Amino acid sequence: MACLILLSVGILFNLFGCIGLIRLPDVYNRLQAATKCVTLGTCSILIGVLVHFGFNDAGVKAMVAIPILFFASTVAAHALIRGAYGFGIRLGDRSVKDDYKDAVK
Amino acid sequence: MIPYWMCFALFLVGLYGVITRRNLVKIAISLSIMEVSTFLFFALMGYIEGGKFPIVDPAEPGQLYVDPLPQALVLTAIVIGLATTSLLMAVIIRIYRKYKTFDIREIRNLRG
Amino acid sequence: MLAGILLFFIPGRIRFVKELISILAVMAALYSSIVLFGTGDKLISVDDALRTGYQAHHNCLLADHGSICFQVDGLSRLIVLFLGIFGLLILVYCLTYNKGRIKGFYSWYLITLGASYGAVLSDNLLLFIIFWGVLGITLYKLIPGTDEASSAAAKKTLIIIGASDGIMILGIAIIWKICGTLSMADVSLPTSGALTAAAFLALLTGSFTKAGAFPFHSWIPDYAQYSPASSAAFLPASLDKLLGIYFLARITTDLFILTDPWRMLLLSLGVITIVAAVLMALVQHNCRRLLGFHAVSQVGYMVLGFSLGSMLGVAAGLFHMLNNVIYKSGLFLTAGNVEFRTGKEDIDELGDLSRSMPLTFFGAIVFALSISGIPPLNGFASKWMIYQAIIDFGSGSGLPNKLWILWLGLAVFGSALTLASFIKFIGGIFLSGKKQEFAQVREVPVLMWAPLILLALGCLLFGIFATGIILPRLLMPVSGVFVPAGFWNSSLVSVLVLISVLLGICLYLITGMKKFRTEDSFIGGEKLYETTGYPVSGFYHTLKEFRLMAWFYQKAEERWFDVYELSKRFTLWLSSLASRAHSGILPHYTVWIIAGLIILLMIMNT
Amino acid sequence: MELALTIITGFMVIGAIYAIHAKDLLSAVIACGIVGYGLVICFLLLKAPDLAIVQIVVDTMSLIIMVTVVLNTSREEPYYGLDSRGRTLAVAALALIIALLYYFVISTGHLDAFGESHLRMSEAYMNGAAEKTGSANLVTGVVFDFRGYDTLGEATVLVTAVLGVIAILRLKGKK
Amino acid sequence: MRYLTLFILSLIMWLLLTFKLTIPNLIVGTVVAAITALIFARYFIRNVHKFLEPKRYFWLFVYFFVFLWACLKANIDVAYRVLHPAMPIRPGIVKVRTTLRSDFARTLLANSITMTPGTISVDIIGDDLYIHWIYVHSEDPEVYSSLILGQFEKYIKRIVE
Amino acid sequence: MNPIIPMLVIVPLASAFLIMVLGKLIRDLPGYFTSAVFLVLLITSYYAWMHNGNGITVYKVGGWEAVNKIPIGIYMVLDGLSVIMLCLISTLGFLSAVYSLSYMKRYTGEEYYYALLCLLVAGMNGVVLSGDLFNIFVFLEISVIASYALVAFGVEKNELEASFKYQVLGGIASLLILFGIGLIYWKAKTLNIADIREAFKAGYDGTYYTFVQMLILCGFGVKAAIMPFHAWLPDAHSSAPSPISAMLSGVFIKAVGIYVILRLFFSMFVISEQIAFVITALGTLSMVFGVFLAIGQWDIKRLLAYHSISQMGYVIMSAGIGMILLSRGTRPDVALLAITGGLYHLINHAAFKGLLFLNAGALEYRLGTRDLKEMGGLASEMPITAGTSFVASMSISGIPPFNGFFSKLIIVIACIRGRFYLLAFLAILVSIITLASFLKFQRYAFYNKTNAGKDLTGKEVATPMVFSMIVLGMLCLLMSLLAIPSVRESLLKPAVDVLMDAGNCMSKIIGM
Amino acid sequence: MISYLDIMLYVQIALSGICMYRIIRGPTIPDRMVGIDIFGILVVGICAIIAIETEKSYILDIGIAWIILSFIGTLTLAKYLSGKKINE
Amino acid sequence: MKGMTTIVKKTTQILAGIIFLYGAYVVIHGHLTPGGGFAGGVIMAGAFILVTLAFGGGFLNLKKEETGSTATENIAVLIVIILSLVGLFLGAKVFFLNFLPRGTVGELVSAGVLPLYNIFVGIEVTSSIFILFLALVIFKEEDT
Repeated sequence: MACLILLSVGILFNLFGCIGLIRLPDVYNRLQAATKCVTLGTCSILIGVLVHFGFNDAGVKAMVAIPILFFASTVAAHALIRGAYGFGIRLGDRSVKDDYKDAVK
Repeated sequence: MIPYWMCFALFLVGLYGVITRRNLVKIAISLSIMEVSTFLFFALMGYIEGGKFPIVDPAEPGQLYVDPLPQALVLTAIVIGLATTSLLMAVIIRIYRKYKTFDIREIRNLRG
Repeated sequence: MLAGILLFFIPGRIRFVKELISILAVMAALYSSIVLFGTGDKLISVDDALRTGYQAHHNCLLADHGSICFQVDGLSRLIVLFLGIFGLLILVYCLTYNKGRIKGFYSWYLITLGASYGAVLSDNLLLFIIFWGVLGITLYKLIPGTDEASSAAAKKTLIIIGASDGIMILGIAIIWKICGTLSMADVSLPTSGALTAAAFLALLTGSFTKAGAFPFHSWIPDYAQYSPASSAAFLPASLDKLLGIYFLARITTDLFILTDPWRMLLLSLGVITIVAAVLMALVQHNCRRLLGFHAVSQVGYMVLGFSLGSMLGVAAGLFHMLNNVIYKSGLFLTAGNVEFRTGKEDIDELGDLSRSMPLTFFGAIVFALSISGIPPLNGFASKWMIYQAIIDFGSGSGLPNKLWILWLGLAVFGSALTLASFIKFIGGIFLSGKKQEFAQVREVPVLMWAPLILLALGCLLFGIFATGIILPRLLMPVSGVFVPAGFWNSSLVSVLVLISVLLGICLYLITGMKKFRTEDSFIGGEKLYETTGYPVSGFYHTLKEFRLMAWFYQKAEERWFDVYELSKRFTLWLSSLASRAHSGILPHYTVWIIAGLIILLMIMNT
Repeated sequence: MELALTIITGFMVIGAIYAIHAKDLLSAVIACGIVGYGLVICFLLLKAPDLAIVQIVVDTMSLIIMVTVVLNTSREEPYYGLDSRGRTLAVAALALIIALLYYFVISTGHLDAFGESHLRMSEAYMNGAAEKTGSANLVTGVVFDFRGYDTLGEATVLVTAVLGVIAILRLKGKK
Repeated sequence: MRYLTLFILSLIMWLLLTFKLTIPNLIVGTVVAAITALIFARYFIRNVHKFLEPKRYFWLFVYFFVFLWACLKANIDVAYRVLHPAMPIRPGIVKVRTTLRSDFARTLLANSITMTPGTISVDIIGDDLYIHWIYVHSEDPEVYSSLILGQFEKYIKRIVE
Repeated sequence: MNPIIPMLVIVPLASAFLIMVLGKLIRDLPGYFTSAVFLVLLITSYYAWMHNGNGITVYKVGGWEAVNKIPIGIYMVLDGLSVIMLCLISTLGFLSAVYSLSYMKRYTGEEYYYALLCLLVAGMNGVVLSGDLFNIFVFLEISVIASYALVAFGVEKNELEASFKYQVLGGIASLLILFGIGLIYWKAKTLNIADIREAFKAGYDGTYYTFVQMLILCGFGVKAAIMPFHAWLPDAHSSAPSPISAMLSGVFIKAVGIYVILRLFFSMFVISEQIAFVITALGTLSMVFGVFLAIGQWDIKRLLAYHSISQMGYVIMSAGIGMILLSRGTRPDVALLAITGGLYHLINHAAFKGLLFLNAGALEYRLGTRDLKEMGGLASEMPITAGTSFVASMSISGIPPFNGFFSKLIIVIACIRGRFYLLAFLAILVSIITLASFLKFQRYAFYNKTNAGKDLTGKEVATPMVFSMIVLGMLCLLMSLLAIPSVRESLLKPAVDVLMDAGNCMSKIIGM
Repeated sequence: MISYLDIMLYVQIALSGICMYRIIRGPTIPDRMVGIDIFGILVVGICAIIAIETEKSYILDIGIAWIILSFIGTLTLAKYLSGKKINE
Repeated sequence: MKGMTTIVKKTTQILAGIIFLYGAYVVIHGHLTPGGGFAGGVIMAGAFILVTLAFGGGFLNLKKEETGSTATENIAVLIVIILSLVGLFLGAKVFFLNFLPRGTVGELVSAGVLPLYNIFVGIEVTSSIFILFLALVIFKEEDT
């Protein structure tokens, strides 16, 4: 049961992330929403798996997957956002501050 | 039958791309889409409703598994697909450097 | 005899040795052919050959039906004899003439000779066509081909010959299908059905091409012009004639039984060959090309003879063939002599060689008269036989028989034109206006004039002893006994001869006088259509004819009558059409593949 | 199951159509990658884990390769609009693929329906294959033991392609 | 040293992955871990002696919970912003100065920041972290520095340095 | 269980990798090593030919016996047909390798070249020896990919373009084949060719069957360059290095195209009259149009490439005639003749087309151009090239004493006896136009005036090249001996029997 | 009967459909990259759900592989974006 | 600065080893779990590719790597071939003979030679893929 709850929570987070992916205006914000929500959602699902299987090979595998996922997705998000900036995507209309612009020049 | 039809439709989309696209990379992409559909086709054929993953668990013998043979075939075919794609890509790089264009209609030194 | 020739593939380094060996080989061949001539009719199958030793080596066959046979009968014996004689004569001529003109000349020469023997002697059609094909190759190889024109001529020649080979394969295959055998001795077909007709046409094409009759004649003039005189005398003039007519005789007499429409076709082809070729010859000013056209023209007579179908006709055809071979190779040798000493081939640039090259001149006169059918010589004899056969033929019923007067008239007309053009030949080269550049010209060496003189003597002998010796000894065994003497002394002879002589001189005068008026020096009948532009008051009535002729010549210049050129144009047009489709654009190719798939599916699902 | 597969294949078809219609190359490459990932889900649903893992791997690799190529060649992202010739081709292609689809549909109507496959050759693989090859993974057993020869060929294909790539990407062809 | 560390890490990883303590598994794991160490140790982090100090693991454990809480907050925050009809976002990139010295620490910090409320690290140049913020609460560097870095900096300092 | 059979595939594969390992260390090794390996292959395959006789040898890879008469492992089948193909491949492979010894000196990266050549041969051997449908596909891909790379080996503009087109069209073909294999598996649930035949005996749906057949035909048709699917061939064959062109034209399109088509359509599918007609029509189409395309070319290798299409048309046409007659069941003797003719022509084509491409390579090596217009008068400067090319030209155009004549003759006779008069006529017509185009080649390359503008080094090419050319020239002459009925019986009969009596052979394979 | 896990599966698939939407719609290239990145992570979820459904641990292997490879792929794409050659 | 940012570099340092290990895991467990030589091989190659991506080409001697990889690749395939041939020489005259004892299903050491095949195919694929990547990366056109 705990497993199902964790799974549901995870999927809910995923859903939020995807909604964010659709709704938010520019690539930076989308990245914000999506990376965080989806990563956490998937982590939650994996913990659900851990709970479901207990502490055996499958569960441990899920546990191993979590840090890998964490590192991978954050670094990917970082690389993407930096790349997007380097690619020349300006911040959206609603942006208030851009310190990085000076630093890149 | 619908998955089969969708699968063949995917094949045809790839074919359409090969015929109509003018960009070399697009043609390569269309080819790989065709490949994908072929793999899917094989996998669809091997599926048996209610079959298990074709990995034997010694604890529970006598299960019905899905057909492993098409999967083995696709395994081989996927690798072949990768090989073809990479070779095609290598040629595309060279062609671009020589012709300075990606347009298939301008790459027509050989004709007649 | 084949063995000795095949050995010759190993070309010796020293030229002298080569010559010696080739002469010996040819002598041996001649000897054996004479021996062969003496023997009776028989089929030599392989086993026999091994036992009797006539054929030490023999070629092989895929034939599932019928064995590999060499056949010796009257016809082939005759041909073999002459093959041997001409092989020797021309080889002797070549010894001096042919210094370093073609690589491996002697080996090719011997292969040619061997293949000819093989072709004549073989009974199996397949074996025959193999030898036949070898002859095509040697023909190709005997042209030097080091310049634009001669290589083009070589190409054209081999294409036409090869094409005829291919068509003959078709015919042979049909014969095999119908008869189930390939032995010539066993085949005898009426040309009634479509299949047999096709087979007949296919084989006819082969023989016509080899002999150079009308629709497939166009390689002969080119070949004659661009190959060395020895090759020209050897192949188109003698060997190919012998073989082509041999094969024609085979198919018209042995293999097929002709019906009237085919007879009609053959007759008209023969006549067209005579007239058209001689008309073309009239306007040439390269002496070898002129001779080449004449070689074509003479074939017409032979075709005429064979197509008549009577014994007299066949005998006449064969006889004319022999005669033609004699004087035509003689003429080529003459031209070769002239070219050997002067280096020129154009009649316009030559002149007045009669004094410096008397023997050659003598030969030329004899040959020219002979070819034009002047009585004492052999040309007359055979032509006369042909006329006679035609008149005989006229007594039969059927459409071609009714038209005998037409055939006769055109044949005579052709003969007249021949005379006219040979007057030009003789006059242009040996008689007219002296030119300083030829002062140093001397007579050719003995090895070159000896064959010439021998041939000239042959002309004389064949003419004089035609009825007495030649016909009974040589031709009767082939065609059966007939009575040649029926009209021998009638007034018709003299009338016809007179007509043709007069007509010839008349035409010569027409052309000649115009030349004299327009230009000082004598230039043979240079392109007539150019000169028709001048007002010709005295011969106004011929103008109309000339206009027609002009059109004819013009088209001929554009090669409208040349099967080769026509098909070449058509092929190239198709080719360009097809290659335009290969635009180099990849998507089009892809569409082809998929469209092909779908069309196949549609076909399969109907 | 059939429904899920249909949805995913639908996604894949849409992705494929986008991939060939995308205005720039990188989008096309990404869309192609998505088609491959869709295939992975299909494989998972079709109980083919081996294929799934291999397809992930291959798809990513071809994505990397394609990106490298695009990176090495042009950044200006050429796009060619439709001209009359292109339109003709497109119409022809449409006609052809519709015909092909028609033939496919009519010719496969009588075969085993989805999920009702029967066995012939692979029956022997499944009955006691684990004991025959000793491999728990039937696919690996088939790949390396029953059809090991194929796998040798497969490995060779890869090496061939690699040799080919190195050969083609030499700096100079002729001395 | 690096080799040994990586070897041990790999072996642990292997055992976790396979989760079997049989003899063949151990042997194979040793071999594989050795190969991994041989190949990848030269790319591994340098000052590995820090792995030997137990108190770092304690702080890591503490940090883990802090971080988990921050993550949850981040997600709820983002979910709120996404689901809110008006989408209350004020995106911007801000510059934050960090006191961490080692590269690894900075990396960890940046990764943590990425997972925390509304922020993604864009780049590190010198001592400056550039951070994309979905809702820029304040224009004042001091304020947002503390908001963003929060407690992470000090925990990471204890863990890594 | 003859261990020679797998060795025929393994030896070139292994040598390819050995070359790559050792080639960097020893500089001149690859060429000689490859030649030696191919010589071994040559001897082995001839040994196999001599000792195989009429029999069929089945090699079960992995030692998996059939269960319930259903084969479960991969079968390698050595029968009369495949052994002939093996001999062809190894002969031409050996000669090309020897030829390359000096020809490839001007390219860089020789070890890659030789490794790819080995792989090409290994792939073809694998295709020829395989009795399993998917295995055929795998080995086909090995050889095809090797050929893609080899076509582009010169990395100049044209080579790359040709390779790209070849790859795209070949890729489509491979996918069609794969799809066809999938469809077959869908119905038959087996991959062994003999077993598929058994499975199809149980009954099938007509539309399905045609669809599969067409997919397979199109797929392998592209590889074999049958007419509507031929467009890649002239580009690819003319762009590759010459020994590779010789390999591609000489054996490649046969081994992976024609051979497989024959094998599948005779042995795997039940021959129907309709499909036989289609195959005949395709063969005729490619025969006629190939030659019309060829005659307009001025690039030697392109001309030769188009002729490959045309000559393959002969082979396919005669095989198709054989199929028609077999399906009617009326004239087995004529069918036998037709198939014999086709096979004979296939063998001959390997000899003379290989020779012609090697000649073209020699010309290109000396002159640096492939344009006929820029050549001329080479007969005296390159006598051996001229002589051998003359032999090959005459042979391909069907002039009597050479081998091409006999095979064409058999084909024509079979046509006539099977009452296909139009086809016979077309065959002759094509032969004539072939002659014309080859005389064009002869004339412009060897006969014409020497081209004064070009700086011709008046030398014959190096010894290895000459050696290969002479051997092939001799083969052209020797193969006419195959026309002798007894020789033909002993050498070609096993191959023809395999095709004539496919059902029997297949059941033998199952039974083993 | 469709179980709860199946429903989750369908939801996940639908979510990946949203990623598809972003990939196709995405006005800029980085948008599409975000889409493919998220897609990758979502599929890990799918793998996990299938693993629970079938009680097989090895499906998680696929998930881990996916994480790793999508990470590598995303890095490649990001490197493309930053305008560097791959070997810089 | 060569390569990507510090963040990426540092993460790579940690992850590369794990990825390689994971690849090895997939390879070695090929007969028990999904995957096998090919998938695992590509994942192992992924580790190298990741390093190359993160640190840039200057970090590695690319030419040397390529040569070494080529050798490795070919040697690995050769070993596969030799393995397949061992059966041929071990008396049975069977190509692709599984000559080792089969063991218990589900154990790590089981299935005879299959794990060995997996391992060597894995090595071969690793180096192949890495070469592919390198060849495309270090390719530079001559000045024409």
